[in-house]
Amino acid sequence: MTAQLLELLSHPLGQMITALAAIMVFMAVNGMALQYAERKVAGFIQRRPGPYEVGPHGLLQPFADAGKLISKQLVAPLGADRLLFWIAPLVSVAPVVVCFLPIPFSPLLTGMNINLGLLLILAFSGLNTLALCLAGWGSNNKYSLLGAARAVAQSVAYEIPLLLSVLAVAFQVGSLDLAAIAASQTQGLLSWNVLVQPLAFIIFFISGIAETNRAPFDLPEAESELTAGFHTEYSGMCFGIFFLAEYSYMVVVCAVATALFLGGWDGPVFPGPWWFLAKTFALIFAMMWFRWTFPRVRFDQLLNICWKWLIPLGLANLVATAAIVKWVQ
Amino acid sequence: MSQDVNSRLTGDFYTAPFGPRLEPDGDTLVLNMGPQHPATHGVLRVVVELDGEYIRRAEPVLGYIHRMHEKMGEVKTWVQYLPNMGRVDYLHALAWNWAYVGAVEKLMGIEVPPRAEYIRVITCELNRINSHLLWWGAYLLDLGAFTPILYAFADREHIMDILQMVTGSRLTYCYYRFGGVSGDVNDEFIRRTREFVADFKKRLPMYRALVTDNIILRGRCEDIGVLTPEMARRYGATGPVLRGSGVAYDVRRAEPYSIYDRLDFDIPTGRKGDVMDRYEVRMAELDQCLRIVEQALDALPTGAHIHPDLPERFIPPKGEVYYAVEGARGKIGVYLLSDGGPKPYRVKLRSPGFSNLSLFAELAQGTLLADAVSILGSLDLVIPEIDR
Amino acid sequence: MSPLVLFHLAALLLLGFGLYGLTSRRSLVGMLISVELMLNGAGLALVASARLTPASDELGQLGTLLVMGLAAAEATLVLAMVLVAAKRWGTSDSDRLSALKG
Amino acid sequence: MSMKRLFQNIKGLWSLLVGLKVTGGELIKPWLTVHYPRQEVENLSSYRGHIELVPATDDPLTPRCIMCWKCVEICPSRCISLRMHATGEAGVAAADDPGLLLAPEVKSPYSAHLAPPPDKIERILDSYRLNYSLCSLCGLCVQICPVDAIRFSRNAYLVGTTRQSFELDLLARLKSQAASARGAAPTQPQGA
Amino acid sequence: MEQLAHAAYGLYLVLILAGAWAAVRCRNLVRALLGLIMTLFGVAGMYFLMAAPFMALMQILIYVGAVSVLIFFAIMLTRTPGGEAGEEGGGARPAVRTVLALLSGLLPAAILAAVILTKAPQSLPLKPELPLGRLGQFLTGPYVLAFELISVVLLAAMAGAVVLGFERRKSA
Repeated sequence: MTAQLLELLSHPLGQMITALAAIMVFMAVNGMALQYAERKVAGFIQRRPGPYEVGPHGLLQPFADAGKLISKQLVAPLGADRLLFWIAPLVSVAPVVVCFLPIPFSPLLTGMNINLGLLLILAFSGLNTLALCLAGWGSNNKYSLLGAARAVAQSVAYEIPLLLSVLAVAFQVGSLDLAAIAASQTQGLLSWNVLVQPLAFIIFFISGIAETNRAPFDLPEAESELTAGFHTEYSGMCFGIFFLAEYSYMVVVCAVATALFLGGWDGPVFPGPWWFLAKTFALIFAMMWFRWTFPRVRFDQLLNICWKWLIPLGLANLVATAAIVKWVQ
Repeated sequence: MSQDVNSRLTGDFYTAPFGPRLEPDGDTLVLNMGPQHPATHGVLRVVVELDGEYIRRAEPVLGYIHRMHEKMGEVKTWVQYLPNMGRVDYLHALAWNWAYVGAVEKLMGIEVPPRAEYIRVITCELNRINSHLLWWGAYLLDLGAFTPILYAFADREHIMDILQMVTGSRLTYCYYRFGGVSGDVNDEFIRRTREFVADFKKRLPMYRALVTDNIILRGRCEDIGVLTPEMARRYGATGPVLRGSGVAYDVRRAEPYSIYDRLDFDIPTGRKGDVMDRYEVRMAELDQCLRIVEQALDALPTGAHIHPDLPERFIPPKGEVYYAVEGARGKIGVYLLSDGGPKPYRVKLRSPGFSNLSLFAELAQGTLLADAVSILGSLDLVIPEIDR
Repeated sequence: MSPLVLFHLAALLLLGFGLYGLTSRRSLVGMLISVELMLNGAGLALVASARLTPASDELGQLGTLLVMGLAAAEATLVLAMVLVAAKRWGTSDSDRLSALKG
Repeated sequence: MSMKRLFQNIKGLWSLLVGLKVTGGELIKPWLTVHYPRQEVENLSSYRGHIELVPATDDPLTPRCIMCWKCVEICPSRCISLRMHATGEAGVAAADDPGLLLAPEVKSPYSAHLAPPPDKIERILDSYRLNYSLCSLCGLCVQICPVDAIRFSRNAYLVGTTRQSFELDLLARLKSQAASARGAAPTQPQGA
Repeated sequence: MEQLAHAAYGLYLVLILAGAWAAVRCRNLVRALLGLIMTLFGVAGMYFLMAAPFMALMQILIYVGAVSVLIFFAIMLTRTPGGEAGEEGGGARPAVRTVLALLSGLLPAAILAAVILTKAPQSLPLKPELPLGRLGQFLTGPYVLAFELISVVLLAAMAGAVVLGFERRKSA
């Protein structure tokens, strides 16, 4: 029985299904943990305790929030396109699950061994834009529509520098397989790509923040301009799903950055997956730190940063990398 | 969709100015910012017509928290109207206190003891710091920075504690009385105020490092919402909004009241008149407030805190009076008309926010939505004060 | 049926739907959607032929890639044209845009 | 020109790092907030809550109030209401003329025009109620009281779920305060 | 395994059918776009089935990530003043039009289907997955001209779109 089960699990399809289930659990836990962490970081930066009352040090606060979100009534506004309105949260959360598949937590611990892992993540993370569009359009709300328009322009623009920086690393390693790229940086700190490709790392991280709509690039949900942007009209768990998707994308971006630039599972003493998680969460902490420090940029400035700085720099970096790779060969 | 909106708006008096031009040409979007909106700090409604993200027209709509303060003045006795003043502008309540008290004192010819004058200056300037700090935090909140407002509140807390010691309240003060102030200050107050001044001087560089020098903030503020001195005059703008445009008009200097002519302080002005200049003027005013408080504390005379023999009932003679003070938002004017009865015949309050807000429609034209939020924030509006 | 036929039939379905949409749709954007359907059918047929017949695998996949690139370019251009049309005549309805005017 | 722009941009990036340093520094500093159920703020000594009656120096159970009605009159929001009666022969006789019931020692707008009563009338305060939901805490009543019979309470933690819970019976409050003071420290005369 | 592949094919075919149906029939253009996206996913799935994962991922990356978003923009920006947003204008479609359209779609498809069903070449077993490097070598080797042409076309399209867009703003 167990042998059969093991065999089933070791089958690629079985492995994938197991991985998908595990990823969903991970996403849920992660969403709650990150939400708690974000509040605590915000609290400490603002010299207050953050959530404190529910459970010891407010540890149960995420559960209380989840309970609240689940029990709230789901309301679709009058005149909304019901189909699009309800489908949008699903469209936003479903691709993230796939995005987790090729992330190598260790040489063995990965959802799916695919040699195009990087491409897979890039392809499916683009779907988030679509979800925001549908949400914005389906809500029959002007704020939502403006938020959606901003979201599209922003993510389409920032996808380019993101791709450029990723490509530079892919050129250097000669693979689109995240595990292979991570494995190429396991010869100690100096082999990490963050030291080899610092510019690409910076570009990737900035674009990643923009792609996940985090402050200071959180224009699609700029609350002082558009109240809540594309999710103005969402209540209850539908909002919760958007929220979950946003935090999961954060993890994906940071995990990819870890695999690409920070040596993946490389690290002494502790087993690889812990190092991978530690690096990922360190990057997430940096994102939170940014959020609670900086004002929001304006829309044209956002695009200027992308077109005038990130894309030229990314291109230059890419060309230089290609030249050096060719020369070394 | 747009037609639908049109038919829904036609019944609305306030959208009438949008009138025939409200006809959509397929490109514009009429958007209501407010009355419940995170950027309007209170119940202000701004009807904006958007072309993409650009604002074609913006029309502020007032009256959502009109409480008839002026009319209330006509049904209350002269003394009873005092607590209303703290509620007109809850952020700089003491300036409004002062404006009304000063007007009645002028009308009745009541002399204020010097100690009371100094106490008024100290408390009023502390209150001004308080108001500017809240503006600072709220403005940055508008721009998407969440943390500064809590740092500002940490400092505000000290001021509120200090003011609570003498006034007993923390926000809507009713402290000044005809002929003085309601309670004397003690040594503890003076000690803590000096402490605060020293502490706050150390905090200001942190503010600068965290926010003022931040390139994102500068990008959001510089060359945005440029207000020419001519336009500021045309709309009757006062306070930091006017001074940001380079006009060094401050009631404390132009029509000195109380003991301000004896104090040494500068009037910071801007050059370009953009949002950044208004920001810098307010930040520079924090320094000046500290200077004034220090000087006043040094020179605080002894004596009574309130005129010793005041009449039992305040019945001013027939006549009219206008008295203006400098509030955190600009010139606060109180006009009183007395018919010799126990109640004012007419009370007119000139609130600086009203004039400053009226600028917005013209300033916001042609800007991005995000810039309009920035401009709206830079005017430092307190909606209850505008509606009165 | 052989896999090749199956894939080709799917591609044909797309072609049929695309043609139907192209003729029945009235708005320019709707027509664009139909064109994309047909392009997809073409890509599917190309890749299927390349993978399942002796034809060059690389060539088929490259061809499809180029079609995708072209589709992106075409979508950009059509978007701009639709915008101009909508701006100038206030409609993106192909029936009402049929008149030739300068 | 472009070099200058570049330099400016680098300086701008530096400013972002400085901002991060500031918030990072604050991150590791202790909290500033006071945790209410576990801690309480310390500045309540200067807090001015709703008004309360001051007891007479000799008897903690009777208020110092002389029932001159000045506080009732000056209150801008009319939140104070007062009821009293007079005892003694003169008091009963004066019951028909409310003006006589007012304190003669102080000039009040109600009593100013009246001649002082022929005999000293003993006035007894029946109730002194404050509708706290109307009060604007201006302190005019405390200031005008000729005998300092009203003061601000330190009751900062007043909460209620109904409108009635803010209609305070200050006389009852005075009595309960006296009782609790006696219960807590019998030797201590009722103080602040 | 064979059955699994057939089941997957069926699933993708259903996706394609349903999506294409929605794409050509839905009056609401955003829903039609949603149908198109379903179809795109179905086609991507078929690429996966043919062991061409690179094509599948490029399909999602380019079509779903870029082209459909562009179309969404087109829908959003061409809201006509009179009609409901994103709806096809005009009243009911005339029956003649529908029949003609049906004919124009069915006829070529039917002819080609007949050809395929009768004259289909032998289907070979699936070739091994094409390594990505080979594609790249082909693109920069024998087909470099096509590659460059595509980039020129893309550039021209972008420039054209920008020019057209600018004209729009001027007239506004």
